[in-house]
Amino acid sequence: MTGSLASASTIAAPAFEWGLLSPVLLVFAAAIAGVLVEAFAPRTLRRSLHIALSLGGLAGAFILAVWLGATNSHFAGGRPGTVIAVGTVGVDRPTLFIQATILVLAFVSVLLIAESSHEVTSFTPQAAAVPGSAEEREGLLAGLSHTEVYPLTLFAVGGMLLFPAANDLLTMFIALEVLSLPLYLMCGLARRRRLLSQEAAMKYFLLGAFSSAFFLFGVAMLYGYAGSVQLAAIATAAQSGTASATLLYAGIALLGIGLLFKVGAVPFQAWKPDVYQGAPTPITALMASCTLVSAFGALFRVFYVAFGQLTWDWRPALWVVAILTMLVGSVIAITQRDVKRLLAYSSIAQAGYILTGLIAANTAGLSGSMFYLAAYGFATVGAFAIVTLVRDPAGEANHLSSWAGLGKRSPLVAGLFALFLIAFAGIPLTSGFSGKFAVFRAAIEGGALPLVVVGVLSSAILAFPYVRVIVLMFFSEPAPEGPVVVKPSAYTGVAVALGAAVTVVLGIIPQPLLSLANHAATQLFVR
Amino acid sequence: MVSPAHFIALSVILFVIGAVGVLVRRNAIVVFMCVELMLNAANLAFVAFARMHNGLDGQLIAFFVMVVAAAEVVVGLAILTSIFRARRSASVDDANLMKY
Amino acid sequence: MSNFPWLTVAGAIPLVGAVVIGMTPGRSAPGSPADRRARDLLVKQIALVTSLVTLGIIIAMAVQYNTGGPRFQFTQTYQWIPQFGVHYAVGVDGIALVLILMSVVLMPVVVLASWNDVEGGSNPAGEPPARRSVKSYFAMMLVLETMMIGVFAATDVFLFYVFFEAMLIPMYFMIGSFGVGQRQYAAVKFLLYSLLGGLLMLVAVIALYVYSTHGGHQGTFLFTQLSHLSLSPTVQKWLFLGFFIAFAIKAPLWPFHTWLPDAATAAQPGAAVLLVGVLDKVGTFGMLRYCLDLFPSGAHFFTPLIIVLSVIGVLYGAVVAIGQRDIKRLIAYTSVSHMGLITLGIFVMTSQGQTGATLYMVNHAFATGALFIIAGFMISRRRSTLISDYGGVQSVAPILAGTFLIAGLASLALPGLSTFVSEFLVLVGTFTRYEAAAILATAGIILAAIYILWMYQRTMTGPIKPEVAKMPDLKGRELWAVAPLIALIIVLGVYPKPIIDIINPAVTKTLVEAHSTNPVPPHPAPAAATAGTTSDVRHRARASHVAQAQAASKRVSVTLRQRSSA
Amino acid sequence: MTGSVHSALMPQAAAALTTYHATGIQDAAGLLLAFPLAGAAILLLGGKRTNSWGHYVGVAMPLLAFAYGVAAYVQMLGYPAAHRSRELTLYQFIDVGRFQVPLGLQLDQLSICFVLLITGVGSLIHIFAVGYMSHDPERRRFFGYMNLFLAAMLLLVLGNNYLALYAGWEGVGLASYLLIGFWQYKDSAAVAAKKAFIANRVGDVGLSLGIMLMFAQFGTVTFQGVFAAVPSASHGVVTAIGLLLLLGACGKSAQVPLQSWLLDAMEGPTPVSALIHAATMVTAGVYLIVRSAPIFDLTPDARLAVAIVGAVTLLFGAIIGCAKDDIKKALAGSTMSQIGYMMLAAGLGPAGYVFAIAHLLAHGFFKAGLFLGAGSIKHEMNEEVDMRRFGGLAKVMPITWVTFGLAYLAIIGIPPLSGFFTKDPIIDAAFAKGGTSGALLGTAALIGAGITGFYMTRVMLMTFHGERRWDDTVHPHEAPPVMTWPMIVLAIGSVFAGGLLIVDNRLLNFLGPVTGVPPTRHGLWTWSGIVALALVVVAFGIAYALYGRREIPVTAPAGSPVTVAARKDLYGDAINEGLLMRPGQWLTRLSVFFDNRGVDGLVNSLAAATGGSSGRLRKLQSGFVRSYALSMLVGGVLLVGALLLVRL
Repeated sequence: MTGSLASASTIAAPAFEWGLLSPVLLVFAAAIAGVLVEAFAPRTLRRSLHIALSLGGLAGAFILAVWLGATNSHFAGGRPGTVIAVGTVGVDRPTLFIQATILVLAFVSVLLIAESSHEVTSFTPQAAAVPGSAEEREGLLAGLSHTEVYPLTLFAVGGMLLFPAANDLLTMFIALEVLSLPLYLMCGLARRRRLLSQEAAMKYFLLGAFSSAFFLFGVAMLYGYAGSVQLAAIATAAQSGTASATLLYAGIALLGIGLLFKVGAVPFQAWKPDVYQGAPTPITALMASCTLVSAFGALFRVFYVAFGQLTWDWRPALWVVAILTMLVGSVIAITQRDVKRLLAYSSIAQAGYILTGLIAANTAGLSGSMFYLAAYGFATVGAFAIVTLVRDPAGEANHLSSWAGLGKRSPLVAGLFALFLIAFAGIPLTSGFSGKFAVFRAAIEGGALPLVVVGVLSSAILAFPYVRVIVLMFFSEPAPEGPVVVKPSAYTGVAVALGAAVTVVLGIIPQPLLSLANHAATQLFVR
Repeated sequence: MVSPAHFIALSVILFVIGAVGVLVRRNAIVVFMCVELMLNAANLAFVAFARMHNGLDGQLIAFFVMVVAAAEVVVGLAILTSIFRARRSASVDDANLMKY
Repeated sequence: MSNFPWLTVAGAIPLVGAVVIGMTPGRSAPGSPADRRARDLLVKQIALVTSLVTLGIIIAMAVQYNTGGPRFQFTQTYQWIPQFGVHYAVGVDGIALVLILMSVVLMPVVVLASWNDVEGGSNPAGEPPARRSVKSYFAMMLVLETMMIGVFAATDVFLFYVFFEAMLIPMYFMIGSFGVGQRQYAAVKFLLYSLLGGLLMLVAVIALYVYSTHGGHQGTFLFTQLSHLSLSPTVQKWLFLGFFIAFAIKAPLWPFHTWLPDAATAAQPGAAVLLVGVLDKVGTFGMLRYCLDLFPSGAHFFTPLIIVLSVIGVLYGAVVAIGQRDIKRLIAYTSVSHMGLITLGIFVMTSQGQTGATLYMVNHAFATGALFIIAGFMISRRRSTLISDYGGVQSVAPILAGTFLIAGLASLALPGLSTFVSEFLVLVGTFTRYEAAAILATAGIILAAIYILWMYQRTMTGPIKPEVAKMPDLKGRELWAVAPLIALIIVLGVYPKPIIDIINPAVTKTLVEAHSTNPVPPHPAPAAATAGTTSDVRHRARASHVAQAQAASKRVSVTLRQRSSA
Repeated sequence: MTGSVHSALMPQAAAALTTYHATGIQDAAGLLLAFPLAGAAILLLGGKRTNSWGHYVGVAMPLLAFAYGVAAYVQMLGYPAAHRSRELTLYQFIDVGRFQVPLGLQLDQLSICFVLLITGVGSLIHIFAVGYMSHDPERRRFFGYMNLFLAAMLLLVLGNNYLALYAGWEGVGLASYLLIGFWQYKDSAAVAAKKAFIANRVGDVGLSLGIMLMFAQFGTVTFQGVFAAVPSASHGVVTAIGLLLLLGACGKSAQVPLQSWLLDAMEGPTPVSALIHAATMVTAGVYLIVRSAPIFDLTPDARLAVAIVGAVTLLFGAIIGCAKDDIKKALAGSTMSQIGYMMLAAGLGPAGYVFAIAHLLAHGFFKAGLFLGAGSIKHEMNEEVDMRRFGGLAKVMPITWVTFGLAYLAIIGIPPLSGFFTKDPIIDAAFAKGGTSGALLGTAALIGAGITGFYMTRVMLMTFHGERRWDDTVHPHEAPPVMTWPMIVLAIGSVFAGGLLIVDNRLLNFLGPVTGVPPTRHGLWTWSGIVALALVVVAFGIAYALYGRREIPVTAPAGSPVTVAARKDLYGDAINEGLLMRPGQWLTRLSVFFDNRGVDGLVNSLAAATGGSSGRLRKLQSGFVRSYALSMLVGGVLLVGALLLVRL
């Protein structure tokens, strides 16, 4: 380029509102810094630096998000926010709420990842080592650990923050990949049962890639329909209804596949149990909380902003999906014997409940779902945190039969796990009830009463596996060679305590968070 | 005369071939290649639509997709390699320890 | 009326007691077995004192209740979740007041009766229950008391629902952890069954809220506001069903009853008393308070069905009770029968029926509670729940047998005992509107005599079985547990008026809200003759009545059938 | 049938019924309940502490009540006939809407008769029981129950409304249950007690339904209100009320078809049999019918039913009485039969009410006397009750022989003893009813009188006359004075009561304001009375031929089919067992099975089905990534198809 060209026609640098994107950017920056740490910091310092960087980055991003929401002029006086970065990113109230939720949940998940107790840590020392090889044993003996997890997590979280904020489908696709690729890798990093872990990584990767192909093809169709990948443009085109409807509806469906895959709705749920089971438990917690929040955020944005005028067209199909999701998730959960698979199926059913909030297609649906996601996220991180603590010589004792009599061995841990299960079951005075109440209320307001009836039936079915676990823990005699509950370091302890505290507080005084969610959702998303 | 519809049809055909390939092939690498084929079918559609709408967006997107696909390949091959080293098999059907 | 927050304070005290119990040193704390026993004793004493204090406060509150006053008294309303229009709103009408009284009276009795249950005192085989934490058992009992007070006192539908569901959890653990026999199965069945009903109710609760927002109103869960909601008949039917199924399961109404015998058999006697005495009443209370008041036309639509189910329940429960071999199961089935009568009384929509039903809730708790407790004492001596393992107990333990007989006679509604008044009121209230139902339900009193007296005959009378020959009689703590119930059974049987006077105005208001009126007798007696003896001299000429009779017989006779179809 | 026809035929009903407030002594009528109730409370709650002196309390309370009853009676006599009905309300019992029930007492001519009978005869029997139960360690409890019975019985006859009556009604049932099963360590006693209660409950259903029907129709259950309103009710309703009350009466008074419990009730101590199952409680059915006269006056159909029940029962009981070797059971059969007479009389309407009550009162004396005599014998014979092991007791127990004999003469109706005066008007009134029904009822009553002569003579002869058939282990001699004196008093009553009540129409004039006045009778001797007396004489001859002149075998001979049937209570129990008990047991078993397999089975199989579908659905999660991809693709195609279809 030459100066003459520059002087001839001034190209206005695209306005880029760094401030509004600061939470996302901070997380990415922390991630890149993490890569540098991995490359240059001495091994002894690496772990501490990573933890400080990750927790600091997430906490900083959270503070930024809160600060943005509280002070930024785009939100002042009840304004909804704005579209930034040349129309690619929408920073609005729901987005900030979702981002803040993701950041908090990611923070708690990182606490699990950072668990320092040698007994409890979940990650393989060397992912490249063949399971069972001498190389692997050496790594174990040397006390190595895979500190790459931290930057990978930060990249994934960055993707998750961007995913629901993306205002055009290309950004959304990229965010999807940014959040997915690190997760694929991290799934394969389990310290114990590495074959399972690798299998989980492969399944997640292949199916994830498969689903993103659908997503992308859907984007192509919508681009063909609207001539743009901006959500608002698609909405405008759909309103005018001039172009080929086939492209539009095929696009909606294909895009839907990609998004529903991420939330684990039936029939796109198959990856969830296997991946949840095989992945290292802290990563499972991250996926079950943050990814779910992020994916629902994106789902809401796409369906409310781009297809908001077409509610009556996509609703019937989503009704079927929601009903299937609620029923299949809860019914299959009944016969699960592995605690992580059980939580996976439970997560499928919970996704179904949140889908009813989506189908409600109103502000209450959005705010209720956001509340639900936050409440569920904390409970689920807490539950997975406890899963990491119940161990036998082979690692985590995930088979439920070995949980028998846990209530006698360790009443506190069993009691907390029971609390999380009761919250999942939606018993009043726990966050699960408040959340369920919020989404079902929205669904009924939105005219989806039958869906809610199916929802409560599914809840009743789903209560059975939870209750069975409680029965096992409290009413059964402990197995003689049963697992022990290891004493965790402060990291996991804090995570469990946070999960439990939020579960109880949101059950008894949900109003502050509800107000916040409601405040965030009043104007839906910006276009 | 080749209309955009022809391109779209081709891209759909390619997409379906890719999807079917994912279902019928056992080798993990080939399965992954089929996914890449699906992505490229989408690319074709993007470019065709870009022509149709007389815009550059679609072509631009195709480049993005290529980059993403490349990144995916990196991650994917890493995973597949580690599995292959552990199992001495690249068949996706061999990895079914977790079920039900 | 003072502004003292009676209900909140009374409800909070057991919770505080539970927390205090939680802070006492537990089983794992160091110490000899004697220390441990001393600690357990302390826990029991705290529980007893707490329940007595609660009782005292509720009584102090009850004496200030103004029967002629506003419908809800001792009210408090604070916003809780403004987003959903949820309030912490409490208050009692006459119905709720007597049910709270009943609950808090039962609690010290149950604490006393359960004194040694955690150590295995009442277990059939003699082995202690799976879990032996005295602390958690009594703490859960107190938590349950808080919820019992809350569920009756709530005047916000959401708050009611919260207590309604949350009650399940302590009871679930009391059955599952401390029960006997098939405790796991029973506990799970109890929980899932109740949860299913509760969740259906949740749908209706939410829908009710949504309807309260129609027309641009701020949505609310306040009962007093919801009862003025005008809902279309179709909506009422559906919402009614949502509430009703939950209550029918809780009550339990035939055919939703099968969880009850399992749960009551598996629970320790004290827990069974709370289960059958109080938790079941939440169901019937809900029907009376919420189903009728909020959805009058829905209630009217389903009334015939419910009447049929209730009558089936009355007879069926009794017949199945006759066939039981296990004492606790038998008592549980008698409750199915009695709860049928209570639902019958509620849905006949007469003031006699509903007052009787409410009174029955109270009386049934005392009578069946006494039966369970005394049966528990007996079981703790012989270590068996089978009727056939007993015989001749009256000869060796006359007080035990005598109190059991009184409780049994109360169960078969003998006049002079409290249940009679309520049962007769229910039946007479039923008869004025549904003769056939009343006739069938009345036939149930024969079955009641059979199951009670046959059980009494097989266990208490006849030659003394060797295994019971050394059975000690009731004494000390056991007598103190039983005596209040027996006294209440007799006192309320002889002089029920004070409690009726509390209930009746509330029922009258409920009837008005439910758009029902009492049927008018076709041939009312002259006012002077019905007023009893308090008025002055009455005169009647027999001959003139003979003439009237001739006239009456010439009129078209109005048959029973015609009236019942009218 | 229409009411008009029959009301025209009705004898002159009572002119007026006026109720005044009780004043003076009568204002304390609550004492009538309070005395025995206090006795019961002291004895039952006091426990073993009262063992040594409890029986004094137990006797004192009925005596106090009797004294009060006499005082109230005297006060009543001071009023003119039309002013004798007095009421007082103790307190308001129930007050729910229109359902206003006071715990009110009514002292009128009818109830005072019963009060005097219950407390008078009751006191005597209590005194007798002091001796009779002296060896029983549980004597205190016995007196407690007896006092409880008195309280309930007095409430029954004093209540001024049907609900109070019902409370007493069930209360006496309870006392009867407790006392029949007093020796509960005997299985037979416990079973008999339960049976009595349940059979009574069947009747109670009738009574309670009757009360409900009254309330539904008239909005009140007080006697005053109901009687004031009943003329305006339809014939069907009145008949229904009448029949329901009759069902209640059948249960309490052991009338066919609810008779079977009374014979088993003899398991109770003999004073119980005398007081409850002869003199007082079992006559409550008669009281109920007579008390409800204003209802029955309006319903000839129900009245006829009452009369038929009475006639059938009087024959039924008499036949059973002929075949029993157990002295108490023979007397129990006789009780059934005599109450049958009363029911028959009550069923005749105003023509018979008074005679029913007269027979009831006289029966209270002579049947109580007979039972106490039987108790005295049983007491001396080591609890032996088989008459085939008696014989020749007249010599060793002369006082018992005399008192028993006087009561015997009274019951078979030998003039001028009570039975003659009170039974004959019933037979006469039955014939006077006219028509086929009158003839049939009268004939039944006549035959019954004859059979009475037979079985009572049989009892008399087998017990007191002939050879002694008891073995050397027993040494019967006369009972102590505490037992003989009550028997003597009752014997005097047996002799004179009938004459006192009937001659000069004393009872008739006294009760007339309550029950209505029957057509005037002329003279004591009627043709039916003469026929009856002749029949009794013939029956005596036959009995003497069979039991007086021949040796009585200690083991009963096989006997004719009729005898066998009579011994088995005319198959009453067998019918109950075949018709009710076995189907009932079958139904019970079926219901239990249905509950476990049907209702609960449905619940469990629903759960199992959910679990099963879970087991099948999870198989879809095959673990093969390609099948997951397939499900995604299929789902995707369906989703695309669905959305496109929506558009089409």
